Amino acid sequence: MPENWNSADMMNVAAARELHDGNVCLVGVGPPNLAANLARHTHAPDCRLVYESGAIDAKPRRLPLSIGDDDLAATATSVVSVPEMFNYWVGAGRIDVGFLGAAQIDKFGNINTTVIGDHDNPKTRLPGAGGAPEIAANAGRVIVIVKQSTRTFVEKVDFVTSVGYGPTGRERQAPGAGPTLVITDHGVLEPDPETNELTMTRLHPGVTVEQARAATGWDLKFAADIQSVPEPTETELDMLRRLRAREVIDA
Amino acid sequence: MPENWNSADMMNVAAARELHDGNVCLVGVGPPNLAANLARHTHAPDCRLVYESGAIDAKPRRLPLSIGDDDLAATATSVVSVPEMFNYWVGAGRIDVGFLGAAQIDKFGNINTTVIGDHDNPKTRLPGAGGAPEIAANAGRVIVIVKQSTRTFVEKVDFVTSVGYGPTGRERQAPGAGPTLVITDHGVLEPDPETNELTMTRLHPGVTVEQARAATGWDLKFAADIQSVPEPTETELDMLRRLRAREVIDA
Amino acid sequence: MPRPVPLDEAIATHVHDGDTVALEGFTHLIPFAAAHEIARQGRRHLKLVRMTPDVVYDQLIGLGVADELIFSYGGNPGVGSLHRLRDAVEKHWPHKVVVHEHSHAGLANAYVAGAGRLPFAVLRGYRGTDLEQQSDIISRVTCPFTGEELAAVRAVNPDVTVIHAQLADRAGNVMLWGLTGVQREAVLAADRAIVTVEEIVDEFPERTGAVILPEWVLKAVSVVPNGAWPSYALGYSTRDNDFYQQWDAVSRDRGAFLAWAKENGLEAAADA
Amino acid sequence: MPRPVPLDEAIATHVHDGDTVALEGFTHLIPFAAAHEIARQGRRHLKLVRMTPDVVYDQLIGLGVADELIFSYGGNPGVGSLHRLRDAVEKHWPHKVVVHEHSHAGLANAYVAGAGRLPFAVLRGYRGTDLEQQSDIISRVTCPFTGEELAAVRAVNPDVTVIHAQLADRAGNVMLWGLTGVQREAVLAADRAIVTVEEIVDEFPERTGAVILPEWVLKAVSVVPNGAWPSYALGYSTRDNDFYQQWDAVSRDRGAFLAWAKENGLEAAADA
Repeated sequence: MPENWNSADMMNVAAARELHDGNVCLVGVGPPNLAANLARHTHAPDCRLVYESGAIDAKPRRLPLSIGDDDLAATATSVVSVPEMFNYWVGAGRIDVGFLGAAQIDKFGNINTTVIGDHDNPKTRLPGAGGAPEIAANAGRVIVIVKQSTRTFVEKVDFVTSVGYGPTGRERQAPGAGPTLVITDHGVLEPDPETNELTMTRLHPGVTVEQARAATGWDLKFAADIQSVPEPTETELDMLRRLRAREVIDA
Repeated sequence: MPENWNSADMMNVAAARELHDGNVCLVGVGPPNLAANLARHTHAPDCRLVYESGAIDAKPRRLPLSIGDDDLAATATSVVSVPEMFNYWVGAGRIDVGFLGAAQIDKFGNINTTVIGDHDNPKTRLPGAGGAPEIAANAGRVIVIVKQSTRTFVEKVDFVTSVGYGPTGRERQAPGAGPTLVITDHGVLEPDPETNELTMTRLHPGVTVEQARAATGWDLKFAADIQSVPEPTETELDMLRRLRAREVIDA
Repeated sequence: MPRPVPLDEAIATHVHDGDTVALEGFTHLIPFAAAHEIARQGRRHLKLVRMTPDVVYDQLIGLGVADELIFSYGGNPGVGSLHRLRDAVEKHWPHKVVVHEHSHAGLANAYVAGAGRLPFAVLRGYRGTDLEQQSDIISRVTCPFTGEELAAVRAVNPDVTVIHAQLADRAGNVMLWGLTGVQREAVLAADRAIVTVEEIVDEFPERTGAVILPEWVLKAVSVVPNGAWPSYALGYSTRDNDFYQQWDAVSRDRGAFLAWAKENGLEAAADA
Repeated sequence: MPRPVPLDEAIATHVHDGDTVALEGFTHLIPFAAAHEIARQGRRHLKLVRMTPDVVYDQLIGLGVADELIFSYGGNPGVGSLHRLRDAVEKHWPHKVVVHEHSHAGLANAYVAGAGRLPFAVLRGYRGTDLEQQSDIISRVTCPFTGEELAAVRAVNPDVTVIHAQLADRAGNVMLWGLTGVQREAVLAADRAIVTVEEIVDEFPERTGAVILPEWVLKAVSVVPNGAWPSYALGYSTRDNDFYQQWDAVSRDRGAFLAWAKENGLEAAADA
């Protein structure tokens, strides 16, 4: 791995590249926030950022720390109530791209952000659902951003917070297409067109098949024509640094 | 009947008197609009007028011609959307007093404002339901304002637009108390505490029991201790005239 | 959203024969100019949706544009009947119009469900009324927690919704204020939305109670000053109550109505 | 509504042991000062409701105020875990807190149903998730028109809702703007509502996106400048992101937390 970027940078850059001009993107805290703003400040200046706090078409001048930063309301085209956001915008299918995180994910893209262990007596209490279940159900495309490890990539999630393709990959009934991409620090997984099993289709520069397999808690499949993700450009890395430094950036 | 007022004046004045300071009143077009504003400009300056168009605490400077006059939004404490008005305010039971009109009303306070004749092939197509069914169901007290005649006071309404006490007076299930008063140009009717049958409890000055009976399409009952409605005061009549002339009045 | 387009182009592109069309605006901001353009272009067999048909649909119905009507209050507010609506329902002139009727609460919630792309909405109402006989649009559901039975209404999702607003900005975002009625829901429930506006500004002013609709939920914006007349646009005009009162006489009589249509270049549409 | 009252009087009068209490504000306008007053007065056995428990409920839970929690996202936004919440759920310190959890869409709609005094709300969500195992608050209903099965959530109707807002006027009407979250619904769903405000003005300014709540749906208004700190009030303050980040260290350790409670006059409440 080169010296001027690391696997977390690559993960964020790869996620940003999936967002295109005109896309309406529901942005959550953490990596999705970074990826969406990176896209807006590089190749997709006309992507539309929607924050579940109610800000539609937010154009934050610097990276917001929370989804409720004052800059979001101040720069949005429209600010709506939280019920309206979930009923008229998320639930109605007006979101083209939803980014989600995960504490655990299984081979059919089902996600746990609720508990490790038993729900009523958990080993680890996680934050919970937030906007994820309805984003997972209703966004046109769902992109999961998560670091790959045997702790997160598990055979069976302890709790299904958000449905991907269901327990056997064939139970999805929701309007959106489901998790079409899972972007990790190792590469990119996509559901197999037949079985919906998450399959590694791209590897980040310097990552090997063996490394990816070792970081996965199930017997990971790889695409026959596995591709390599182009490494981050100077432009991408520069903007990533400026966003992380919370510089004020003109759109 | 004296020369300076007529039965329509008396009807409006009697309706206005039922509105008290602090009451939240849902105001519709026509006589309710006149009665509510009369109350606000005479004995009940602190009654709260809500218009189904979305204006909460409207303080119109002159009598609005429609429930959507610009003065309503301009003087309201808050203006809400029509869905919010019906869901969070009317349906939630936040209205103390709802005034309703009627093309037909039966002895159990059931109201028709939809059609005379058959619904699909009506003799007369009336305006329809508007806000009435939910006001009738959910307002704390419902006051019906209607001129009394054998055409309007019927044994059975052609179409139940708004439910009073149901077909036999015993079917009411809604949260509000139902039509607690029916104010006509002849006097005032109230539901019998036992049977819910509308019973004449007060007569306007100069109106006889015989006249009221003749203006009713069922065998009208009268309270044993039937009262006389006090005639309009000069203050009431003066304000009624100014409202009808659409004078600008300081609250 | 494209740059603002002329109204005739917006209507020609987006409103087709047989469409379900909602023109919304609760007394305030009624899109009369757009309605006349729909009639002028000779649209037929529309299923019209509006909480308060008002004079605007009385005109369209008299001009033969509509086969069906979904509504909740069909009067001329503060004046009396809508005579063209009555003539169509009672006497089938210029042809029969089939009505589907709600209460205000019912139709408002049908738009709410439509805006959320839900098939139905729940409300406290209707129970025991004869409106429930329209079982294709009004039904009941039982609360799975309490067992209480409540009313349900079928969602309304117009093919096209048309509204009038005060402002658009250069990007095509739209702002309306004052009594904003059910316009947000009607626009978001529609497959395609057209907005006529009083004017275009560089930046929206601060306005309490304003609704802002982003350009990407709209198909067309047209600048039509006074496009709500004889209704009004708060801050730009006041309601022409005289017109509403005079309409009573015009609409009472088929001949007077046809003369009005001719005078206003709408006679081609009045083919009854 | 009475004239503005001191906050301690408002809390003493309206918040009782065992109440279901919602303190709302989605990142913005979180009523921290009112929360601290509730703790200071030693309230116990509360059923707390909030979409995002945030640091405000982390504090109350650590102080032993709550027996139950209804929520939808229990993290320290942009920072990490809510350690007091985790300690209560995982280790029962200072005592066990029973959680009832929704998605944001679910809890938002539970407030919507509560504001409309409906027993439940319908939404597109939850299906196939393990959240559905909480069948006392999440269930399904079938559309009577299409046969489609949808999610249903039980209404939330707090005994008391507390919010922070920018302004009240002399009559006690309240105005808030910026991200207004679910506050309108939380107030209208409650039996009693308390509002802390930055200041009182003679007349409200024009503000796009403002929510105005009439005084007659409120029980008490208290003037508490900066009452949302370390959250913020748009136009008055900015979010104290440093405090949110520092909270992580304070809350990780029971001793550090108890020291914080003592420093802030909340030690009487921390009786664990």
